[in-house]
Amino acid sequence: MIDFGYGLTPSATLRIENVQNPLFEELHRREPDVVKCISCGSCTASCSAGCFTEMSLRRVILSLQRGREKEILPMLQHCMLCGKCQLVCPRGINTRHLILSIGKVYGLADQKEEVRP
Amino acid sequence: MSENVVVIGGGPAGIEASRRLRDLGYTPILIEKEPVLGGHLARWDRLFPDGVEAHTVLDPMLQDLDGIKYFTDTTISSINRLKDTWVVKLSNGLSAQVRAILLSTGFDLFKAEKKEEYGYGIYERVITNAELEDWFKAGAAPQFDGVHTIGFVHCVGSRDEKAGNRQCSKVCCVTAVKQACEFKEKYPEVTVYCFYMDLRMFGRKFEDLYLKAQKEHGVRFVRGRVSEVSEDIDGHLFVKAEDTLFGKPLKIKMDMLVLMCGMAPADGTSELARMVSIPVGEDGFLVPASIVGAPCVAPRDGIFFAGTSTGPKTIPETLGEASAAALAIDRYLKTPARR
Amino acid sequence: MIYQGKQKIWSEYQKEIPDDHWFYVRSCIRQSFFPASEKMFLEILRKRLGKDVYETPHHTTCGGIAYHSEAIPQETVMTIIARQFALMTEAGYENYVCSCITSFGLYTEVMEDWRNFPELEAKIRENLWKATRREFKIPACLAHASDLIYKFRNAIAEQAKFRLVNKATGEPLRVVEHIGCHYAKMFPSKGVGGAEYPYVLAGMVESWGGEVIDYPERRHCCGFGFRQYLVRANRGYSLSNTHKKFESMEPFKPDMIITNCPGCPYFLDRWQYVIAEQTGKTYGGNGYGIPVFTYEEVAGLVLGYDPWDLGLQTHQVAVEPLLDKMGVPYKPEDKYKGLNGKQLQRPELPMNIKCC
Amino acid sequence: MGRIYERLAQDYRIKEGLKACISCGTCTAICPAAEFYRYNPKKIVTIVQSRDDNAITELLKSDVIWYCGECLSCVTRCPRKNAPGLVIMALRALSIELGCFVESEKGRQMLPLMHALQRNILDYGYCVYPKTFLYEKHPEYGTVGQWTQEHMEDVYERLGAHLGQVGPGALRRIPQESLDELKAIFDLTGATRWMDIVEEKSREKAAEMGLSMEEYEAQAFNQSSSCHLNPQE
Amino acid sequence: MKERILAAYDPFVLPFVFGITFVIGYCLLALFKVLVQLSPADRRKFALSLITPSAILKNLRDLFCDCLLHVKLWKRNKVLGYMHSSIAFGWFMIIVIGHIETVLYIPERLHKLYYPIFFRFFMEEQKQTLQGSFFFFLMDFFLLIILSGITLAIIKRFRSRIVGMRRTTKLTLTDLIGLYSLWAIFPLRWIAEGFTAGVAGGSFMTIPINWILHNFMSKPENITVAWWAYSLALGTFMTVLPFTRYMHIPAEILLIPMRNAGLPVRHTRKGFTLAMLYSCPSCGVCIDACPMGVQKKNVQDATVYMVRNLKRRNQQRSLEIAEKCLMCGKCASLCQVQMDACGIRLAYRTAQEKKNNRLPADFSYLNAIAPQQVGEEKVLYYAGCMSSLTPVISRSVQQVLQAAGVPFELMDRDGSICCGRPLLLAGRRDEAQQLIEKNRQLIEKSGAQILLVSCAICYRIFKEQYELIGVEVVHYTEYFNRLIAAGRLSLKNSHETLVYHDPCDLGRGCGIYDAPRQALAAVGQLVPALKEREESVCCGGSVGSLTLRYEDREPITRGSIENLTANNPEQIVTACPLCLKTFGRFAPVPVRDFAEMLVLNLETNKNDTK
Repeated sequence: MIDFGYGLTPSATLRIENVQNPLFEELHRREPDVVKCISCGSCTASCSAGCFTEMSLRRVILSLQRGREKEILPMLQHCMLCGKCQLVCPRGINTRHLILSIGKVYGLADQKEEVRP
Repeated sequence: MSENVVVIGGGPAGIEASRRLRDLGYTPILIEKEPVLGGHLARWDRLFPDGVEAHTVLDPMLQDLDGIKYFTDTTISSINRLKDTWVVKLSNGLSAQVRAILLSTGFDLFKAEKKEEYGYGIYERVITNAELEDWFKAGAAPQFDGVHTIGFVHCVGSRDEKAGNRQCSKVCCVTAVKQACEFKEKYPEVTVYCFYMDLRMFGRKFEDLYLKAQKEHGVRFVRGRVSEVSEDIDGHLFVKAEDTLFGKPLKIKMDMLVLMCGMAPADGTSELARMVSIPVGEDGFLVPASIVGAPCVAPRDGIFFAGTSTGPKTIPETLGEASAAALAIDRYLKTPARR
Repeated sequence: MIYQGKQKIWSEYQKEIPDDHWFYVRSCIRQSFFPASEKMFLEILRKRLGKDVYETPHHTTCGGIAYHSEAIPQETVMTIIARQFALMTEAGYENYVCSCITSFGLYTEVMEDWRNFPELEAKIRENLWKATRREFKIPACLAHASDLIYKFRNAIAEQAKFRLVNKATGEPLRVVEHIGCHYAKMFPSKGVGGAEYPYVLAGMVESWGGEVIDYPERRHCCGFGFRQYLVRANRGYSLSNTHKKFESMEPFKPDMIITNCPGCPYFLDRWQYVIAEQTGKTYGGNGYGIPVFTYEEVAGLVLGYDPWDLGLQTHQVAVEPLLDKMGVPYKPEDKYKGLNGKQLQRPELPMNIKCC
Repeated sequence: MGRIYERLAQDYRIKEGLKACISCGTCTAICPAAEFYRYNPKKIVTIVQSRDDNAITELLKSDVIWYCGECLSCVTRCPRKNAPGLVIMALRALSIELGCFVESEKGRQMLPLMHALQRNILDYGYCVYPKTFLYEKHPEYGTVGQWTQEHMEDVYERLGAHLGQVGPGALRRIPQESLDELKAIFDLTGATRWMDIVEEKSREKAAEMGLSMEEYEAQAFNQSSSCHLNPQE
Repeated sequence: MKERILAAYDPFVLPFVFGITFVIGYCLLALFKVLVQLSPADRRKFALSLITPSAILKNLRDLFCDCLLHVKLWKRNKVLGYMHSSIAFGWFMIIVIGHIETVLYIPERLHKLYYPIFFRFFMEEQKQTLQGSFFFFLMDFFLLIILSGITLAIIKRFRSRIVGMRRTTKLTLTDLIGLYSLWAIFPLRWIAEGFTAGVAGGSFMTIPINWILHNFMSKPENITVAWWAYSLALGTFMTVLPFTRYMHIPAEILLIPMRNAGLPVRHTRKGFTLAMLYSCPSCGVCIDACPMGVQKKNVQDATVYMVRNLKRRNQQRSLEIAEKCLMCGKCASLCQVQMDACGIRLAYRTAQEKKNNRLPADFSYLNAIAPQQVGEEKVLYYAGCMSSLTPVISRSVQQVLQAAGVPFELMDRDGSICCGRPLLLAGRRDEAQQLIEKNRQLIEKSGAQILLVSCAICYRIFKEQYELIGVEVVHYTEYFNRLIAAGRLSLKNSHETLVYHDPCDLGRGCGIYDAPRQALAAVGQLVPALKEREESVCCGGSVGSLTLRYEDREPITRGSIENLTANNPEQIVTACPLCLKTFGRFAPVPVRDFAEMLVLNLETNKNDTK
């Protein structure tokens, strides 16, 4: 086998038409308002954690819709649940509960019991 | 005998203005190049934002044409200035000498085939918003089997310098959302995408329609202009856009794609403008004396505008402007001692 | 697919191409990898069609590859191009035909820039004068070599010995056409058929009896990407783009690929080999892969030239299955012969892709 | 408006390629690099359009400006007649002028590229030349390529090329006075200066990285870290 | 007749004996369960309190005031208070007097459980007992008191508004059985004693009955029927008691000392919580107290129903109720048994969080934030994250500090680390702890001695959880009031009418009611709200509720504003960024922050006034 020194690289293109997204469907069942998001970014702009990190709830919601949770969930772990996003959301989404629900739907079962620091 | 006024263009603006002029005591001469009156409204099935049937708006207007002389299938051969009057020669051989002409020439739907990359006229499953209205009106199911995913492409021929239409056509966003909702109402199982750049939901109840599309119908909105459409071996479409909010390219296989063709200046408008020596804007629409203060008045004596001949408008705006234009004509004709 | 729709677009993008008297410049890549194609171009125009095509030994690269790899500044590339134009002017020609698509795109762009910014043109004229004491006129017509073959496609068809037809079934061959990105994507009006549905190769294929197939990733770049290929570390990009195209065209079962770009035939050919070596996958259904040709090679085959004189032996993907399909006779024993019939040692056989 | 942006705006490719972007994403949608790199041309145009010198300087030092393949497919689709590809080219040129390119892995590839391409042009009059296109550096040249290289004279002669010969024809030897003209153009129009910048900055960077120039060049040519690529699905 | 006196037994006592045995047995078991479920530390704490003299005294006082006299209810509504204390205290007295009589006259019968209860049945009026006519009178007197209470209870059942309650609890079947048997006990006792009054003697209540129905009553078989009925009513009531709201009668006896011992709620339904659940009298005061009650659908989420669902182990509903609550604490502050409604809900949320799948928090990014060096001469001001949405607060606070010449430093100029209370309220105790640790570190290392806080939410958690060493946490209402008192702020009185809204976390949470009012009195004329201080109505914006939707918060806010504007104030003043933001949306008059109000009335040029 020849060592070419390179190979096929993964594609970034989102393919969403036939992709089953049962996790998001479950989230939608729990949080019907999640589809009301208009990606205005108010949440991101006011985010307490966003002041120190890349945290953006808008992006989290979109990424979950696109089935790209892996890349985005670490971001959500920065959330301090302060609730400012809820105050600024023009669509009145209960963002705090949404964040908690995302944890319930996407969280890992083995992380149920939190490890004390 | 009452004074004649020539109204060119028998769409909602022309009909409404003619009725108002008649009410004010004039005899409108309404010229329409198509075989029937009503313009694009006659073709449409339902209207945003509340889904009222288009004919319920148009029919009462068409049933109230007494006192209006109208000619369908008729075009303008020439218009000439004679002292303070205009001599209008029609293609049917008739001519009229009037002091005031109303140009309500409307718009043409943007010719979707000009956006070559969308493949309208090449890929069978790419249709236009107007064709979708035809289907809705006929009550017919989509002509293709197995439509599971359908996309609406906003801004086709709008906000597009390359397509020669830089302006926003104003009504396509809400039309797309309206059609998406209607489609979901008829076929709830179909996944519907809307590809938009901005959702310009400027009117009353428009935002409600958007919310309804999101919440009740689960229409999926993707912020990104469609870049390219291609056809698979089985005739299905691949739509490429960037999911700009996500920041990654997106490729979706579609069973049908609806192009939201915007409003382009009507064919022949510039020719009419030349006949009466009024300017045409860079965008091809007619230019009023003041776009804010006098939107129905041309910068030339005796020429008036109503409706989309001066730029994209909604139906209520058009009807409102038609009434305003009739009043402006009335005032013009009643003001003595013009130069 | 509604064919009439495409015809309508084609009719809107027709290009004025003068009949005769051309100043010809070569391509860095094509002369290195497909020298026989350039030879065939001159052969067809000069010998078959009796046209005047002039080539001077003094002409050079346009610098496009270096420019697009940022190895030389824009001003340098413009001055080199000015020098090329000066050679044309000095030779008394005003129709400029280039063998390379990158050159074609670059010439078009440079001429456009000069038109938009006359001060830039003045500066380049000054540069050229300072460096070489030459002066130039801007060509009256700029064409790519494929434009000329397109223009004379029917004349070629008239002299054809073979057609792009499956000899056994009489069915037209299914041909994928691949247009170089810089041909019309920047300036759709400069290409025959425009940017979205270019007709330059499709016209040749139709004239010569084949059937053009349109697959979803037709418009996608082959992935050359200049530095993305030239630097080994980046070649995954180049490979992946070609892979994407082949995956997309595979269901259409193409018999062959025709290209008008210097790099594309090389990449579409060699990346099939690499994909096969790395993943075991071959396209075309017979284990050989889908043969890739330049338009001159296809013209040469149609006109009945010996495949080995056309350089088809330097393709990694074997062309013999297609030659058999077309009914083109060839001598397998001549394939790897050198000068004067000298038999050279045969190349090694690759692992996963079949060769003859 | 900052000084870096002003300097960038002098570039004719910015004048041609950046009118006013509306972030519609048609460019990214079909961009080959956006698919196979962590790359989004729209974002780059947005940064340039912001005229923020700090952000632009970041760009000049980053890997992202080196991902584009310059296929210019983006130009076709832009509804505002912009050309993101040209904007990238202007950024790259400025990155070289300012010596920022050595700060990124992809930027450091300038050294092998510059060597290969400038030398080819000045020695042979062409960007690519069979004698410098070696199978060892191009294993995808394939078994046929290897064969071609081994039998270069025979193969090219049979295919009608005039490898290294006088007079017109493929791969001919370009007359020396023509090569001299190219050299004069290089000296006058900045290509030689670019070579000097790239060599000097690369030497500095190599020293900083504790590499010899040869090691540095080989590393730039061969090595690619995974941070450029998208995550595997 | 003689026989019954001699035998001192009749079968009719059996229902009562069964009932009393059952209820005592059940209560002992429950007591055992509660004690076992306590954590060892809590158990020790509790035991210790039971032998501490001061605690004993307090326990006795509380038991007497709360269980028998229902002092709190008296304060709330006299009719309601009378109704409860008449029944409780009256009954208690009847039992006590019954026992006194037994002790006095027939001490040898005291061991019979039923004897003091059915004393009149087993007693013949004799000389000796005639001396007890005083007791006869007392017995009838308390019976009268009880009967008046029962009458009120019956009226209340159908017209609750006369006792000041809009809504009452929907009773369960067992509750109804308990209720009707309770109602029946005393009229039956009256009749039963009336029957025997001829023999056993009686007073002003029982003698007339005996008199009126003389003929009918003289028949011995009728006598037994009446006493059977009385015993049955008693027996029924006692038997169903553990399963009804009347369990609160015995449970409170345990709850009061436990509460006085300072035990915390640690579990959703075990130990101290269980004692609390048993103690809920289902009176329904919490229903009207709940700000969510403005919407009828929320009535079922009141604390009384949470208790009921917890008792029934209805997980689904318990969770819904626990998550919906605004945690304003109003129901708890009005509760007769001081049910820690928020504590139980929080315990529920915490327990639930541990059961859920979850994304563990990652606050490692906070490590990069270094403490500011402030020094002890400066006040460290923490605006809190919510204040970035209400910049008027931090700006005003700084203006006031400047006006008073107080040197200060802003702790969170470059972004706030949340105080942790929202996380805590979401049941994420450990994650909240991480934020608490970080903030504590930043505060303590700053060197400041005073931490000034303008957010009521932050203030509460700083007070309750932070345990800051060497740093005084002070809310700006307190601090500015001090500055005013010390004459460091010169303010003018605008004489505008103001209403002050007590933020839940500041008022009920930290007991600060007077400082803001005193300060505001200096700048305007305070008018009362309909309900204020402990009974102030939550603004509806609370981060306490996890599930309440935006649409459902609006009516709460409007309700709260209605409460505030009852006396037509010209401005509403509050001292919490969340209240400010929430009221701002719907209030018909300007809503001002406390500090803003001071700034608006700062005497800008002192020379003018002199």
